[in-house]
Amino acid sequence: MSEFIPHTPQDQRQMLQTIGLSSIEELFSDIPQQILQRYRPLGLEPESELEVARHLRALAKKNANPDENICFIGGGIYDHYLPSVIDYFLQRGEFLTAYTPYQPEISQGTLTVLFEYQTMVAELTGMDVANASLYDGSTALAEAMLLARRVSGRSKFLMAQSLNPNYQAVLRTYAWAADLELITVPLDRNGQLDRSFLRQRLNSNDDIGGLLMQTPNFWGLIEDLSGLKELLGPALLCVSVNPIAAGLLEPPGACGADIVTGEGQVLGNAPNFGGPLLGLFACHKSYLRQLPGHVVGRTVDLDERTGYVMTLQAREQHIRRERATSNICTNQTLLALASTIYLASLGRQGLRRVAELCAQKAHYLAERIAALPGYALRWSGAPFFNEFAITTPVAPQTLLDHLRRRGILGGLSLEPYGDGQTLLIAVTERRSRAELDAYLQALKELKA
Amino acid sequence: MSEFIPHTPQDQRQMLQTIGLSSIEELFSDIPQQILQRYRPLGLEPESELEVARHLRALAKKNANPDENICFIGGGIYDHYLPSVIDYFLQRGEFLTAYTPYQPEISQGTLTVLFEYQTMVAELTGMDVANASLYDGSTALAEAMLLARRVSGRSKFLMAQSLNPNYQAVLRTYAWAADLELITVPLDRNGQLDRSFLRQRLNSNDDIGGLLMQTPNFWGLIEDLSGLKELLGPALLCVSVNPIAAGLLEPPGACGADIVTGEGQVLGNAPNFGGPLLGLFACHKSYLRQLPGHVVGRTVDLDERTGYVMTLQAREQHIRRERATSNICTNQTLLALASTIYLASLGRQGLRRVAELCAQKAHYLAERIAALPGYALRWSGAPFFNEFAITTPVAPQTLLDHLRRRGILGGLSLEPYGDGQTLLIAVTERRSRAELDAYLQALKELKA
Amino acid sequence: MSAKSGQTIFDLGRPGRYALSLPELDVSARPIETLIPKRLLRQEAPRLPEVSQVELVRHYTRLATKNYGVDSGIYPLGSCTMKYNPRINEQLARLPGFAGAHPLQGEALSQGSLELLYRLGRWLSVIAGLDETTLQPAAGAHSELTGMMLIRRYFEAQGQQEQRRLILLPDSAHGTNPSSAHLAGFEVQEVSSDERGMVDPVALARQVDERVAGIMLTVPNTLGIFESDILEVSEIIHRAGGFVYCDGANLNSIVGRARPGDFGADIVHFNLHKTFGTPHGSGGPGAGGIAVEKRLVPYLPVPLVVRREDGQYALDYQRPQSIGRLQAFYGNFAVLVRAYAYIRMLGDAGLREVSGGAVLGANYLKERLKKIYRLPYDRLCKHEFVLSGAGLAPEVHTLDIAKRLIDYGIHPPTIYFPLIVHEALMIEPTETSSLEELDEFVEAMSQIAKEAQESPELLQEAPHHTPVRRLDDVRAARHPVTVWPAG
Amino acid sequence: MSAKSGQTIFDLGRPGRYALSLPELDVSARPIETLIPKRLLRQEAPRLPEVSQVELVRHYTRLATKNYGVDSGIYPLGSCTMKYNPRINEQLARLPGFAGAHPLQGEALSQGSLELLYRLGRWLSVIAGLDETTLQPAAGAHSELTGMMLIRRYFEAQGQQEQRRLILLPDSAHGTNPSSAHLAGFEVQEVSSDERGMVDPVALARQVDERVAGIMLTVPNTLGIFESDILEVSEIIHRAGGFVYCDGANLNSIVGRARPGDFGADIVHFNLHKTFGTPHGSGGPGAGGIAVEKRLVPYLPVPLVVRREDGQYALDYQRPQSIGRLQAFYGNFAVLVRAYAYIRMLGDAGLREVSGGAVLGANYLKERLKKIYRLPYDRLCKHEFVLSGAGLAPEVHTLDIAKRLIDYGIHPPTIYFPLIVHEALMIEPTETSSLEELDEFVEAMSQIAKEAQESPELLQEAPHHTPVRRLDDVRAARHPVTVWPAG
Ligand SMILES: Cc1ncc(COP(=O)(O)O)c(C=O)c1O
Ligand SMILES: Cc1ncc(COP(=O)(O)O)c(C=O)c1O
Repeated sequence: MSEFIPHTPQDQRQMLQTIGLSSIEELFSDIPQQILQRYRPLGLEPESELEVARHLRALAKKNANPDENICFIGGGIYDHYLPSVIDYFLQRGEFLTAYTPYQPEISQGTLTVLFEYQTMVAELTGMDVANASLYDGSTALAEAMLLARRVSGRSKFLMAQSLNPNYQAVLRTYAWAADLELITVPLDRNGQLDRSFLRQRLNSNDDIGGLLMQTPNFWGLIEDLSGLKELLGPALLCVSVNPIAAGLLEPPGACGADIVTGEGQVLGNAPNFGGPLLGLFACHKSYLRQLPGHVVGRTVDLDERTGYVMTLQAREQHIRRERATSNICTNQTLLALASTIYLASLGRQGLRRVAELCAQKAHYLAERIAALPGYALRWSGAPFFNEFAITTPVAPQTLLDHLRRRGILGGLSLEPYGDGQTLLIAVTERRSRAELDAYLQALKELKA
Repeated sequence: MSEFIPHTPQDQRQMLQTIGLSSIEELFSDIPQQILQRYRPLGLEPESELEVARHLRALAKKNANPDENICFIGGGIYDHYLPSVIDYFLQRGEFLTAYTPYQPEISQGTLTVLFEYQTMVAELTGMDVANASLYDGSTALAEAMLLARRVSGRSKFLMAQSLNPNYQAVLRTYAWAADLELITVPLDRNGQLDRSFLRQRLNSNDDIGGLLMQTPNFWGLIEDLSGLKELLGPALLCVSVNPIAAGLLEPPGACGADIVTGEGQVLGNAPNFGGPLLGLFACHKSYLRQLPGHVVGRTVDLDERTGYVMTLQAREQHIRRERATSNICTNQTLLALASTIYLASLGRQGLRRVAELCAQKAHYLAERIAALPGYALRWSGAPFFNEFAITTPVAPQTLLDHLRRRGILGGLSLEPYGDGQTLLIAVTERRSRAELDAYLQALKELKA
Repeated sequence: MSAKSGQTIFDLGRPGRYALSLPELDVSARPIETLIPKRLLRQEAPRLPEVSQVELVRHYTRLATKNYGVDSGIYPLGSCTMKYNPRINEQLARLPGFAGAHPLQGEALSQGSLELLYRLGRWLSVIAGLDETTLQPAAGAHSELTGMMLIRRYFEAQGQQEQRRLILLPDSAHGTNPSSAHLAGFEVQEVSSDERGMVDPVALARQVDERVAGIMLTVPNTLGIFESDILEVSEIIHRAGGFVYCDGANLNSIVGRARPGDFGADIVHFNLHKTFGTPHGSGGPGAGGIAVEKRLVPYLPVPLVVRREDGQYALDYQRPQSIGRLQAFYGNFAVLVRAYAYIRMLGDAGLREVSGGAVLGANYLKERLKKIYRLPYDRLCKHEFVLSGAGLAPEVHTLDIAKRLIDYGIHPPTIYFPLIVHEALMIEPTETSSLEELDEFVEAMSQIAKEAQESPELLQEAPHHTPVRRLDDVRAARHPVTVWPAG
Repeated sequence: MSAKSGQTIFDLGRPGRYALSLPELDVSARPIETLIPKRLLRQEAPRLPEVSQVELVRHYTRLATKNYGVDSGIYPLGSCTMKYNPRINEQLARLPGFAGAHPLQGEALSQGSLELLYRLGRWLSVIAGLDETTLQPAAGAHSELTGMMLIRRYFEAQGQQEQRRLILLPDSAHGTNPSSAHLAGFEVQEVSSDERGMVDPVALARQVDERVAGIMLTVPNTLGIFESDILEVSEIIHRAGGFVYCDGANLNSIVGRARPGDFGADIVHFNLHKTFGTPHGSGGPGAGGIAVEKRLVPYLPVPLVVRREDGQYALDYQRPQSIGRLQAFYGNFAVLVRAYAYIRMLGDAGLREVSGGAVLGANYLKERLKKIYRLPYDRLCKHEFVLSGAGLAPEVHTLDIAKRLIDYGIHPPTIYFPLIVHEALMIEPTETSSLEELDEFVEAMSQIAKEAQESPELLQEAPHHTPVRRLDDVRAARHPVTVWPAG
């Protein structure tokens, strides 16, 4: 009997008696003997909480200790400050251990939060409506592509080369499965979307369902969205954003975007070695009934009191089955809760200030690195937010190893992504001046 | 405006208007100007959560890192495992941020817990009743002395030399303030209470109000309580215990003790550099109306439903003022909650098992250290629980420094307590065989 | 303060308030327009709430108390396995080395994470009775999609992509199954359950031909019944050249005793948030994962976590036949930490107790409740069983029974699923419900059955003591208001 | 599951269940009787609960929801300063380096703790306007006792122990004041408040003679009034050779603006859990501390935290005149960490806002409520003020008003204290109550005043919606049942 299973031997006897059996094993007599006999155990002895805690502590220590390694890595996951109130609520059993709020009368906590979340996502993206979360930023963009296919009926999609390569990989997988064709839009010489290619491709053809792009893009560069929707015509403009940048940048919704997605990890969620993440999804209200995933709506109860429910469920798999707008069921509600509390904590001015701190500090570091002999901004013709690519005088990995010995995780080498001698560096509001200067100092100390 | 104070400038104006004033400063016009003018600030700029967290993290790092320093120190505070469920409840705002439960209808959570706590303390000590907590084990024993004075009317107290020296110091302070005299009962040659001294002192005189002692005593030795009450007669037997040892040892209540106190830190509370702690206090039911501090009792509401209230308040300072049984007001409720959950987690068999693990492991280590050349048990004629004194071939501090370099906090040097070349070592259930063997290995490697 | 019903964080606060202070800029400030061209900048700050920290904490505290979780009481939500989630896992998932790990910090600095993923993958392969596991999928549905893609890619590699277009599905299947198959480009064909609530091998054999890419079977199925002809069923599919996909959402009932690979499954997906006791988080994150047999291994998503000869753990991207990526990184790592810890705590003996306890509790409830409610499929069940709420009284529906349970302080079972049972009540107590709680549940269900006859309005108007009463779903869908303020 | 009212953990579970597994013994097991003589061993295991982890978690979750804390809503409990407690402090106090620190691990390994204690002590000395601070006392009452002991020891050193036997106390004093003075061996003499609610210097001068060791004054006093003659009062006591002890429980209202040392206090105690925003924990732990002027420094408890010439922090035990120890170690360290973080977050500007906000809120409430309730002392107040609940309606008492507030979702004020106000309602909103909340409070109080006349039974039978209704205090005291099961 473990601490998690409250059946004492006497309880078991009593239950078996009621069932009319005499052993637990008989409860499995419906499973063919052959199958049971083939069973092989893991070879694991049960361990107490104390021992498991000791073991996992040791395992966690085999990773870099984040207290001793200052993080300048980005590439889709960023090291922002996590306000203390968030984790308290994530741990509250009423939020942590509940299921999807299918019983609204005893789920008004979650439902209200999701309604707030949808509102915030719509506000940050400049769109009309948002859903209650998807798995991550990459699958959110894939769902945008699928929505665009449903409403446009077209099966060719333009995909920006400046999109995070991991997202590109996910799009390729989903596109293959959905029999869609992806056409890559190359970079222009500023590291941004090549508009002339775009113009050409769109003129030559009217089979394009949409454009899939990102801003700030993979290199941290801010894409200018103006005029894009005009170019696209009926094809859907699908933009993946960094919601922290939304504190500063004009939202895609104001620039004609049809669908805006993004990665919500930055909104109060820990890096967690890359998961769980939070897929943001917002769109024009005309696509409301095409949204993938859960949506919460406001309504009233029998006494006309305001309350919230999951709504428009006819879109979803448990009702529409193979014709559902998406197969998603379990989503990332708890991260949506974190993000809602994060944004409520910062408030109207706070989000702008966080974005400004990121941008100012990133520019401080970028300029000073670029001024070092042998270093240069990889793309100097376009504005960036809090992440930038630097070409380096030595192999990026050498540089990263050098920084690491000084307690600095110096960024992401772009060598594996085909961009040699280039380092991608991200700066958040958590980085103090002293840390930025330590980075610079370390570079100066590196013998070329 | 800080994040903790929700008055916007507009709110302030509105409130001031209602009051009929025009500035916050005018609200302080009742304070003589001279006083206000003398004011000097701290010279502290406000810091954001992020900065304060960074600063405190750095400060905490200047202490030994408990993940890298295996603790064998005892002396009143022990490094037991803290079950994970406890901290979750300590953080629940409903427990964490409530006041003393003076409004029972909205405090049944706390009151029920305290009722459970009192029951558990009474059970572990073998006494009839217990209060709802005192500051710590030392002040609890001081309160026992004061209670004994009240009921005996006598002002001389015997204090065991085997009592924790810090507790002795507290007793001396309280005794001085209360005009009581303390007579020290020396150790016998086994490191225990000297019964012949006791017998003599009690025979020669009938002015003794009580005996103040501890088991396991400061050296970890288990005191034999049998026959003590008979020796004391009307004087009160006051015993301070380690409640973990209560999983194995006959409770003092079964040996005639009148008051049993103890330190509850071991029951699920972190060491916290020595505070907050938890003073346990239990006694014979005839002293119920003499108890210091809060007591919770069971009663019924208007509909005859069971509920709990703070009771017998006529004893307390807010009613009885200078004639109160104690001046205590704020106590250590949250630690009582932790201890209640700790004991409920372990349950009937679990507490015994923890105590056995401690005892077995301590004996394993003690025997093997004592077998090393130059080392010996300081007291070999008396049984111990999970702490033992060892005489060492080198200065204890040298030894501790050596162990520390191997990530071991090796114990407490008794040199400052007047017991040269002696080390006090504590072992809890958290110590693995590997850690015990590392200790032994380190001793072997020490060149004398 | 008692909040108004429906109050959101936007209804609170005043302009200028905030709940979190931020550091001052400690590098020389530059006008923001010199960094980013003005035309790219937001004209006005986004309309976010403006509340002080105390208002924020009180608001979300109030909301928390309006929720019911596993920590609140029994939660017999069929198919969802709402078992108790060990508290220690919350501490472990938050260890700084795990929570603070950046997915791109490199293999050398991620050995702890990788080792955990590797070991958990190995265990799950053993539990599945299969060869290799990927933990990349974020949830059950995502796992299904991954699995379907593997099958499709396999047949592509065999040049059979045009031929193998069909995925078979019992009519009792969970909605994600057809949806996932469809997303991966398959056509879906339903297989009728027979009167035993199972797939009839004889009928199946007639339905199967060379167009079949595979079958998706939930084992035990959503009626809580173990397909006793599973070996024949697998055989039929295999003989036709198709794959057997096992939806492992219900593994809780056989873990430690039987392995899908041993009854013919070629792919099994895990809902780690069900079988392995990780919390559901009000709807997620969960964690998925699929184990596959060796023919499908080459197609698994990249990267795969591997153990090198030298004992180091690594991310293997050299998988040319892979279907690619299913999400940006390696899966819901923090949830996987919890599952890993859970399996370690239980060990083999504990896992066996899990299924033993789950099935014992379900059969106990079934035996007691079938005297009061209609039990359409009366057989030995596994972790759950399905009653019908029909026939208690005229005008009383399963929905009413469910809502009335709330008045008894009990979370309702899953209702109206599976679709093949009229007015279904799908009950899964899990192994963490005590006998006392099971008895209280039976007691409440009996009372409700009585009430249905004596005072049906008690059910029809339930729940009575919740923060809101029954909500108007139709209005919500007809006039959707999905953001604040009302449109 | 809805629990029975009054259910304890002892009412749950079954023999054999447990909520925490323990490691197996990993050293060779020896029969326990060979380690400890059998006669010293317990005959049977203590009767502790036997519950599984899920039962335990559900029980304490249920109990939590029966409590009202600052996180639940406004908590205007006079004298208690129930302000919002910043959440970050919970994380900081739990940093492993702090929470895991053993008090005897030695100075070299405790530099972080010692530095924190040292700095906090320095700040508090400045805030008090005095010379040295000890943080050893565990709470306010413990601080008072420490302060009284210092005075006593001082006079002993002066050879005046027989003469200086008297501590003066206003009749508005908190109960701990007389009790602490008494515990330190003093006699207590009451000083009557005048019609302004203050100490009258003229009357005081007549009362004072060479027997006076000191006066204990709460500033502002428990009516929320700042003693405007405080300088004269201090002068009188000092002239007579006595000490002025300032009960600093109400420092929240002057912090950042006025310092007790500047108005003559020789000793000030802090309730860090009041002024410095550390949580009250349902009744503790709090943290105390006293600042003293230089004559008293030699007598402070051992050890004192000091900063050595070389910048290292140390525990100074070489204090031969010290009163000794007041508790086993150095004070409620984990609470002190919170207070330290709190002061750092606020800084000077924030501390000034604390008192500004606290006094603003209190005066706002006072002005609005005095139109509805009797305000015996109608002056500018500081952080709190005291209404009388008398005279609303016959047979309606302050207790009824308090209980009725609960129905409005509001925690009642302190009642029947200070003793000098008939049917006192002592209201302290603190600076963390928003204007909206203050208005809601006024609204509720007005409604209640109306109800008192129109339907007094609504008050007399309140509260109506709590887990239990009014409880029988008399029965609890007459037939005390303080342990389970009933005696
Ligand atoms: C049988 C079955 N299959 C699949 C799923 C989908 O799993 P998830 O919600 O993790 O996507 C569920 C979950 O409800 C289920 O019960
Ligand atoms: C004025 C006053 N003095 C002293 C105290 C005692 O403080 P503590 O409860 O921390 O012992 C209190 C607390 O209620 C108080 O309000």
